[in-house]
Amino acid sequence: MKCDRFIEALGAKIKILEVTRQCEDQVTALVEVNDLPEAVRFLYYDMGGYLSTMIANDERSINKHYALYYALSMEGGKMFAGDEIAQDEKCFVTIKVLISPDSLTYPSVTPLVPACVWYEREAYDMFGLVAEGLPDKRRLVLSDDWPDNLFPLRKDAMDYRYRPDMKEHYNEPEYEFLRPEGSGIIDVPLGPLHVTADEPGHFRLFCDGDTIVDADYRLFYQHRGMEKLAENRMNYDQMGYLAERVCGICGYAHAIACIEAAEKAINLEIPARAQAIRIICSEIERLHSHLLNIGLACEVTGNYNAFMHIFRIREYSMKLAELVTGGRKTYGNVVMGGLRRDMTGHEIKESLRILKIIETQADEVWDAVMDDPRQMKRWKGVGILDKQVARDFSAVGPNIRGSGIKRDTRYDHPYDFFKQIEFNVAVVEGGDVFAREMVRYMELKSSVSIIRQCFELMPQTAIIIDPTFHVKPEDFALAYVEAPRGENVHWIMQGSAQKVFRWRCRAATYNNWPSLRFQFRGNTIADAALIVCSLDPCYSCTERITVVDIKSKKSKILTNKDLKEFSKTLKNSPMKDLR
Amino acid sequence: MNILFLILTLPFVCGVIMFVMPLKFKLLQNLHILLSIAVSALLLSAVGKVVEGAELSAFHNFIFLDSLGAIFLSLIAITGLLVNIYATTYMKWELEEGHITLREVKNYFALSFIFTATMSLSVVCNNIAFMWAAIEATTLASVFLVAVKKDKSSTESGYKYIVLCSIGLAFALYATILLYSAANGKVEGEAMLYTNLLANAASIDTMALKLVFIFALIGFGTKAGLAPTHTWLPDVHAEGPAPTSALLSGVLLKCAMLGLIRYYAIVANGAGFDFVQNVMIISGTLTLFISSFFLIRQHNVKRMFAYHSIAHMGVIAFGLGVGGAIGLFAALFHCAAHSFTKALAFCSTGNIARIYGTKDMTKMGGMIHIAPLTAVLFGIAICSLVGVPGFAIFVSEFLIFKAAAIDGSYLLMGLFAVALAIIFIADFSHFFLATFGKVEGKVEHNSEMKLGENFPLIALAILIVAFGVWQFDSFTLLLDESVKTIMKQ
Amino acid sequence: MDFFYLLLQLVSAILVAPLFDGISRKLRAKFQSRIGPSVFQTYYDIYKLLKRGRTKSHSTSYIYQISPYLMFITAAAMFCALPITYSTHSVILSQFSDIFVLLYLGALFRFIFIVAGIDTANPFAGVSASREGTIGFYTEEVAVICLIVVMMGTGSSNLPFITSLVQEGTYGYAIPSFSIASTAFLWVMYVETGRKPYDLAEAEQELQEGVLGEFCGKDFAIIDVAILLKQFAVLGFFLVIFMPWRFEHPLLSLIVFLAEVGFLYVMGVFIDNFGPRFTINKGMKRTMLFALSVSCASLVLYIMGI
Amino acid sequence: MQTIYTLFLLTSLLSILLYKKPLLAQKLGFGLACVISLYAAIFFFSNLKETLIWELPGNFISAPVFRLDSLGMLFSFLVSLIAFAVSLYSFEYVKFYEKKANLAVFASLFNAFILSMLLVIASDNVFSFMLLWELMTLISALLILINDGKGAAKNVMIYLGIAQIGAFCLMVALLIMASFAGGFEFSAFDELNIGFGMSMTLFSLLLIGFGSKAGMFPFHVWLPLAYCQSPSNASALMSGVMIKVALFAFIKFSLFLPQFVQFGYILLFFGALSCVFGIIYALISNDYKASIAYSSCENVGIIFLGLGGAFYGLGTNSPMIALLGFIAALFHILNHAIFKSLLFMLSGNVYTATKTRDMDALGGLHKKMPITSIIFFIAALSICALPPLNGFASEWVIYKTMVTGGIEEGVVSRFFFALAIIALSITGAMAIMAFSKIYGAIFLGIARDTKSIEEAKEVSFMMLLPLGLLASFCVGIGIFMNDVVGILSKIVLTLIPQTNVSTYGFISMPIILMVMFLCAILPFVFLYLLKANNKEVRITDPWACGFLYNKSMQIGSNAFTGDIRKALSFILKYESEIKLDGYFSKAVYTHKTHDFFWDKLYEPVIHSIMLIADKIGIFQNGRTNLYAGYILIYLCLILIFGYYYI
Repeated sequence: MKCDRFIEALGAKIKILEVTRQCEDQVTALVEVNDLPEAVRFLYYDMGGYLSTMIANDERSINKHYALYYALSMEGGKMFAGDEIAQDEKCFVTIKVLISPDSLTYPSVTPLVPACVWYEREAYDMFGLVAEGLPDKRRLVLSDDWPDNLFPLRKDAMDYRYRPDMKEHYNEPEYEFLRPEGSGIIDVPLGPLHVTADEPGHFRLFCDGDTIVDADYRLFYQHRGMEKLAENRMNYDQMGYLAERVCGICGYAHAIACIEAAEKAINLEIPARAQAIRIICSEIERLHSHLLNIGLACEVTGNYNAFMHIFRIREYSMKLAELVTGGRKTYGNVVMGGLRRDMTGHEIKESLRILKIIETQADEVWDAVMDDPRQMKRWKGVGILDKQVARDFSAVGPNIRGSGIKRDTRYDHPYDFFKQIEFNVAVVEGGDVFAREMVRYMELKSSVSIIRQCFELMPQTAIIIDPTFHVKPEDFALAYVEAPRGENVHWIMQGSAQKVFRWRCRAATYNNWPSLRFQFRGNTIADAALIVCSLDPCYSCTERITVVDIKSKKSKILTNKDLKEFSKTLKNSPMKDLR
Repeated sequence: MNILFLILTLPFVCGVIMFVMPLKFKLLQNLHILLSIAVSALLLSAVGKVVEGAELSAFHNFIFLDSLGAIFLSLIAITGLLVNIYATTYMKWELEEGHITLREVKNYFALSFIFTATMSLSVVCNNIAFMWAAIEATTLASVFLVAVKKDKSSTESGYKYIVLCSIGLAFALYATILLYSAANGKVEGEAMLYTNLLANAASIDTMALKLVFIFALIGFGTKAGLAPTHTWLPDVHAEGPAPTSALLSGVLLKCAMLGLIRYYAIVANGAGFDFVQNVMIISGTLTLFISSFFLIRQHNVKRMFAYHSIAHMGVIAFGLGVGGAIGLFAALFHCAAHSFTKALAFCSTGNIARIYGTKDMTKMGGMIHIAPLTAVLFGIAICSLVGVPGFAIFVSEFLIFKAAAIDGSYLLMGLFAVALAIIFIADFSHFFLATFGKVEGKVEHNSEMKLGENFPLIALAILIVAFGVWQFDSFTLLLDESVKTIMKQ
Repeated sequence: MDFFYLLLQLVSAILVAPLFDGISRKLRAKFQSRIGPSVFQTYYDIYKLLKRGRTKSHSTSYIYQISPYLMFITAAAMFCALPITYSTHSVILSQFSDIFVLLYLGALFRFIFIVAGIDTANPFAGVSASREGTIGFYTEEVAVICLIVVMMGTGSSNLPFITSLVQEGTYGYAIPSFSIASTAFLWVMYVETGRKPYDLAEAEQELQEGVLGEFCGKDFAIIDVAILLKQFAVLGFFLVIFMPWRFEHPLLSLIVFLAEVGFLYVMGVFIDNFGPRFTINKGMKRTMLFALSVSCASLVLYIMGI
Repeated sequence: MQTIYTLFLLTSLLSILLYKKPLLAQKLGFGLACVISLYAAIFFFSNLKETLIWELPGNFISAPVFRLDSLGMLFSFLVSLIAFAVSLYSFEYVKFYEKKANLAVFASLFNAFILSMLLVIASDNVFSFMLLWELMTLISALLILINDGKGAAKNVMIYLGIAQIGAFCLMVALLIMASFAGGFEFSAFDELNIGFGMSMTLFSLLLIGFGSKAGMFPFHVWLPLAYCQSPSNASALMSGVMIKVALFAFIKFSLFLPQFVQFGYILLFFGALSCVFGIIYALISNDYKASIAYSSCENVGIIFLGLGGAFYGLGTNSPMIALLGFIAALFHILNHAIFKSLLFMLSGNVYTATKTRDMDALGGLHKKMPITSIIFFIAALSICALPPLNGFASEWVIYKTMVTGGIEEGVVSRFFFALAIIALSITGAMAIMAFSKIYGAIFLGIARDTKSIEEAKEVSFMMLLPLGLLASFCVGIGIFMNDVVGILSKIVLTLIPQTNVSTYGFISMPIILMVMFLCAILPFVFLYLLKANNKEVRITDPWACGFLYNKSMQIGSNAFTGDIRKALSFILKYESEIKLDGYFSKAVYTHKTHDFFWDKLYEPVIHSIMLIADKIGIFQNGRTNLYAGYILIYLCLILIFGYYYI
């Protein structure tokens, strides 16, 4: 069976307490707490693993302990040609440890495997689990005014409706940034409200003149408590919709990943047509996402003309999505066992026509951009992600492929219909913004081809199988989808009554953030926004705004429609009926 | 009685008197001052007579006093007196701190008169052999002043002093003999007498004279501290008590220089000025540069001044080398200027050593706050030494530049300027180290000396400044006369 | 009378400038397959700004308060230094209209711009103030090298005098150094207008509106007008030296000049619309080097007496 | 005129005699200095066209004669004028040094310094000139040492070292000139009959000698070090006036030489070098006093450009260019004296209030010291040569000279004049950056290091009065530039007669002002007509992208020049290093720039001298037999060499 080789090798070095198998390519090994760093390091560096996710879990109701799961994707280090595990041996190995609620401490893996840093910081925020020896113990997820001893993901911590009082903004405690030592450095804040950073995140650039000496960041402004929201409350059909709302751009990948995690746990095989359409949707998502990113990469350098034209093309991909799913952006068609909506032949034909348009026009614009030496100068050599850094931090998606590491979940762990589709993994050496945009462009092209293949190979079967299934409590499984930004990993532990016990959703960008600091260094402020943009960080968008009258303290919530209406006509001022 | 005879006997008598005095410091001190004044007054009166135009001679011209000698005699008188006065204060401090016994002090006082006597003798000798002997005698007389303490390093430096100077002076003796043999029969009258030799220099064999001058340069140069035969000088000057160093550097070196100048005069008039000037320029340049490089790394204040003595001997040699009326004038002026300056410099090191208990300048600092007057005096000494205008030494350096400019030897001007610049920078950096900033080491005597104790220093400082800006007609007259004698104009 | 026409020259420029800005915005939108704003949008913007309330940061001092007016005065004075409605005949004004006066008024504008930026204590304002200074360093010498050719060629730094010489044809494009200088000078003047790809100090994409980040309301409106005026002044600077079209009647030459400058301004769209912005270190330096070598070439030609 | 000299001497002596009563001495010393220098200023100004001679009685060496001609009068006037302002300022200012030094000594040195400068200007023979020149150097060195700060001794040492090398150059040059002239009185120096090579050498020696004192590149290295160390009133005098004395002497002596056109080129080249490099270093420095000091180098460069034009004019027999050049140089000398001493005194205000010289620690001082701030603003505008202030006026005349010079036929002259204009324009652009930075970093924004400005408060009226006076000079001279040019041209005509002068083609500052005033009305008219929103301004934090504002977000002096340092790293050898220990530690950022000339010119010399000094020690190892060996070897060598070859 897959995975056994790794378990054996691990067993030769470290005492394994227990091995459980979740599905064909997923195995979990329980080890002693003190062996944890060595076990993870061994699998990561010696056996060629990448850290896919790490899950902290409050299992006191099950085994009176907290548990940590370090899920490693065993695919080879890929640092040089041939440094890769054979295709049929690639799998996921999870190292599990149990932590006693009395001590709440475990040895940190980060000093050995830097990729763990955010996970271990988050484990403290959410569960109060202290990683001994973690070099960076600052708060990661929770806001700075969050009470100190309240760990929201503990099962007994807090009611999900409960939320601590907010502080006034000027009373917020100051976050401690890693300000470099040395004189004459200016702190340039980028965000949370900044013209080019559409996402609310705060980047602190430490600059000497225009040169970035070092950078630090404070993110999670949009933390919405979704994992808490899902626990013990939602059934699996609802989960799909919730997961899709994790992200405004690549929500669909989350939806599939989440549902497939549940399907994996019960070894449910969905119909081929459903598989194909899931792939089509996710590739359409990749299309528009990459177009968006390439456009933005032009825009942040000031090339509005290219930006406008790329967005014009992106409009076609939205139309395509509408044809396939009925929704322009948020498709909402994934359910346990398959899909909700099928396609007609006419829609397929129309889709193929639009695909053609997208392909030709994207080529035209891309050529124009490539021909502009000024644009190339802005992209080349900027924001270089060193190959070793990428390896150490388990970066994903175009970010790591731009650094010359051939890492693509569709290729490493083919899921669904991908087993039947031929495509090339886009890998570009260089690690700079240009390399990442090039990867995106190549993927854009391959997405078009994948969609075409899917339309061709798509069998005429049902799109859903009868979702009568029974989930076993305490079973868990991992699902993975290559979203436009990289691998999305969802981990679900089943609870009783067909509800989720613990849902861990790890979006692609989560693995890309920690190495950003090293991409910033040595570049200029002008490039900072471009570098962030080339990472293609996940946006969490909202389409509601609140109007507040500061005098009367009254407010009114406007929908997108209201707002647009008012902006266009200047009638029905929202200021009239504040409550 | 001939005044020249008195000059030679009185100091000797004074020395004997000091020897037989009882061991009472107060008495010794007052007597020493009194006798010093008497001796100096005598010497100066002799000088006075020369200024008035008298030719003094005794014992059938065996000893004589010309204007050249008068210059040096006045140095012995003035510098010697002030240093001797300072010596009483200095010895008082040494006694108080128990570095020295009263008997040693008495011996010191007595010997200093003998020393004065030998120096006077070397100045007034007309017989060149006898002059050589007198200079050798100064070595012997002064060695006890250096080794007054009788500890190991004192004795060792005394030994080094005798051995090296004697080796050097042996060559001078050879020069003397050579000169005598070359001149004997060719000059009218006694061929041992300087006056005769100078008057008839032209008739002596040129090649012999050249050889004579080279040996004289080595011989008297060793004693005077010209490089590279200067090597004994830093050790000896750094070792003895401050007043001794002041006397050695301020007066004794000049006496040796006088010997060389006398040979310079004879040879120049015999073998031509070009030869002596070239040799002196080589010697002077060498001395200047070697000493200036040595100066850079000297942190011991007394060693620094010792190297300064060498440097200034180099300046004198350079002045002689540039030659011409102005050059010679400058060289002779420099003898006087350096005498006062160096006396002040070494005496101020006495004060400094008392304040800090060390001679290492890196361990000093903040002197301007502890003892402002000493710092100012020290500063004046340094300023004068490095040739800051307004102080005596600048005048002679300026004149050397002037001589070179008029002569058209621009290369020499450049060389001289470079060497002086190095000395300037090396010196001032040391001076600032000691005077300003914070105190680096410990301070033993945290206050200014008494004004009376500083009197000789202030007098020297006033002399330095006065010679730097004012023109003393009688002194200038002496210099002009001497230059005329040498140049035979 | 001179002063009346001078005032007319200034006021008409202020009134017309936003229109050309509007036209160029419209044109730019067309290139980007957008509908774009109305051609009068710039007027609306300024008017709206005048009606807005103001905030200021607590760090600001008197510099913040007076800088909009100082900038306006400087920009206006720069524009006045262009001999459009007057010429060598006007004894008084030709004592004012001098190349160095114009250059140093530009420097004064930059000085105030930088100081005002630092005064707000805003990080973006500070960084872009630094960029503004650096751009000045890059452009100044190119501009001056070009002007040296002109000044030494005509023997004067007096603008009306140079204008009349060039228009009469006594001095002009027949001389190679002059014509080469004109190209480099046009580049510098374009950079000085602060438009893409050289809008570094104002690079709102990365710097949130640059130096002016903290300005608002009527202050901002005045600065907007001042910047428009400065853009017109520097383009005019090129025109009066290298393309003087003067007529006997001051009004006629004013109208022709405004049309000329407006045309040049709108044509800027063909540069600023395409391609990305430069960064201060890379693109700026390279294009500067190119312009510098062009200007140096013209200077060498002059020096060689060709 | 002897009265003035005597009075200064007496004041100086009186102050030192009141050694035990420093406060009284300070009041008397500086008070009297103020009165005397005011009198002196009036005296010299009213006698601007006279020639006065005074012979010092007594039997001094080389009988010193003091002679003041028109040029000397002008410089004496300048010295007295600035001395007046500075002593008025010092009256209060020196109290800050009460603990550091004896104020009696300070007052005495101060008076002696003024006296020495006046006497240098007036001295009329080589010996007394050299004497007073070095005296001036020495007193200024002592004034620097008043501060007695860390490393003061070393910096003063560099100052004295370079000054001494310069002095030797001067001495050599003057003596050679004297030997050709056949007399040591300067009045005998006219019409030296020397060839091209010799006069070139002499000119170079004079340039090195006076240039090193004036802070010309590459002999500038002492200047920022010394001015940073000294008390601000001393810096004001040194930079404001002492530099000018050197320039005066340079003009005076180099006019004695037969004129060649190459002199002009040399001056233009070094002037260009000085002004560009000076301003570069002024720009990148984070110490405001060092910046202002480097800007002195820059301004000396500008003055040399003017002089270069003048000497070119003399060399080619074009009196118009010579006249313009001299006027330009003198005009800039006058202006620089005013605004540079003003800036140094202002920096004194800042330093006494904040006790720091690091601009990265300052900020927001305007709120605490509004008047100082506004005067600083005027001074900064003026030193940046912005219209309508005096700096612009004199730079305009320099430009005028260059343009006039560049018209001439001849590749070389055109090249050098073009070079000069380019250098001047680069300087202008960078001066804008440098001084906007200095002003901004010190006075605007908010305090970067709150501690430093917490206790800052505006200085007393007595200290502001002279500053206000000088600031009004900045404005006044700017506006009445054509009148000043008229006065200066009359003085220059005594140097190079047979020229007629007119200010035809000059700009008119009042008209510039008038136009600006006209423009100033417009915005208010517009605001009124369009009924702008005049509501009260709301006060907020500076915008920090919605994040909590932090004072380290405002740009500091160092970060401000980040780009330019990078762009100029081929000169500055800018090096930066980010050290990081592992992935998660704080970075350590270090960066430094090098003084190009120090590295390339001084360091190797110093290094090799030190190397020789270290190595030479082995010859003196205390072994007597070795020493005896030296004697023998030396004997052999000198015998062989001396006996056979000479």
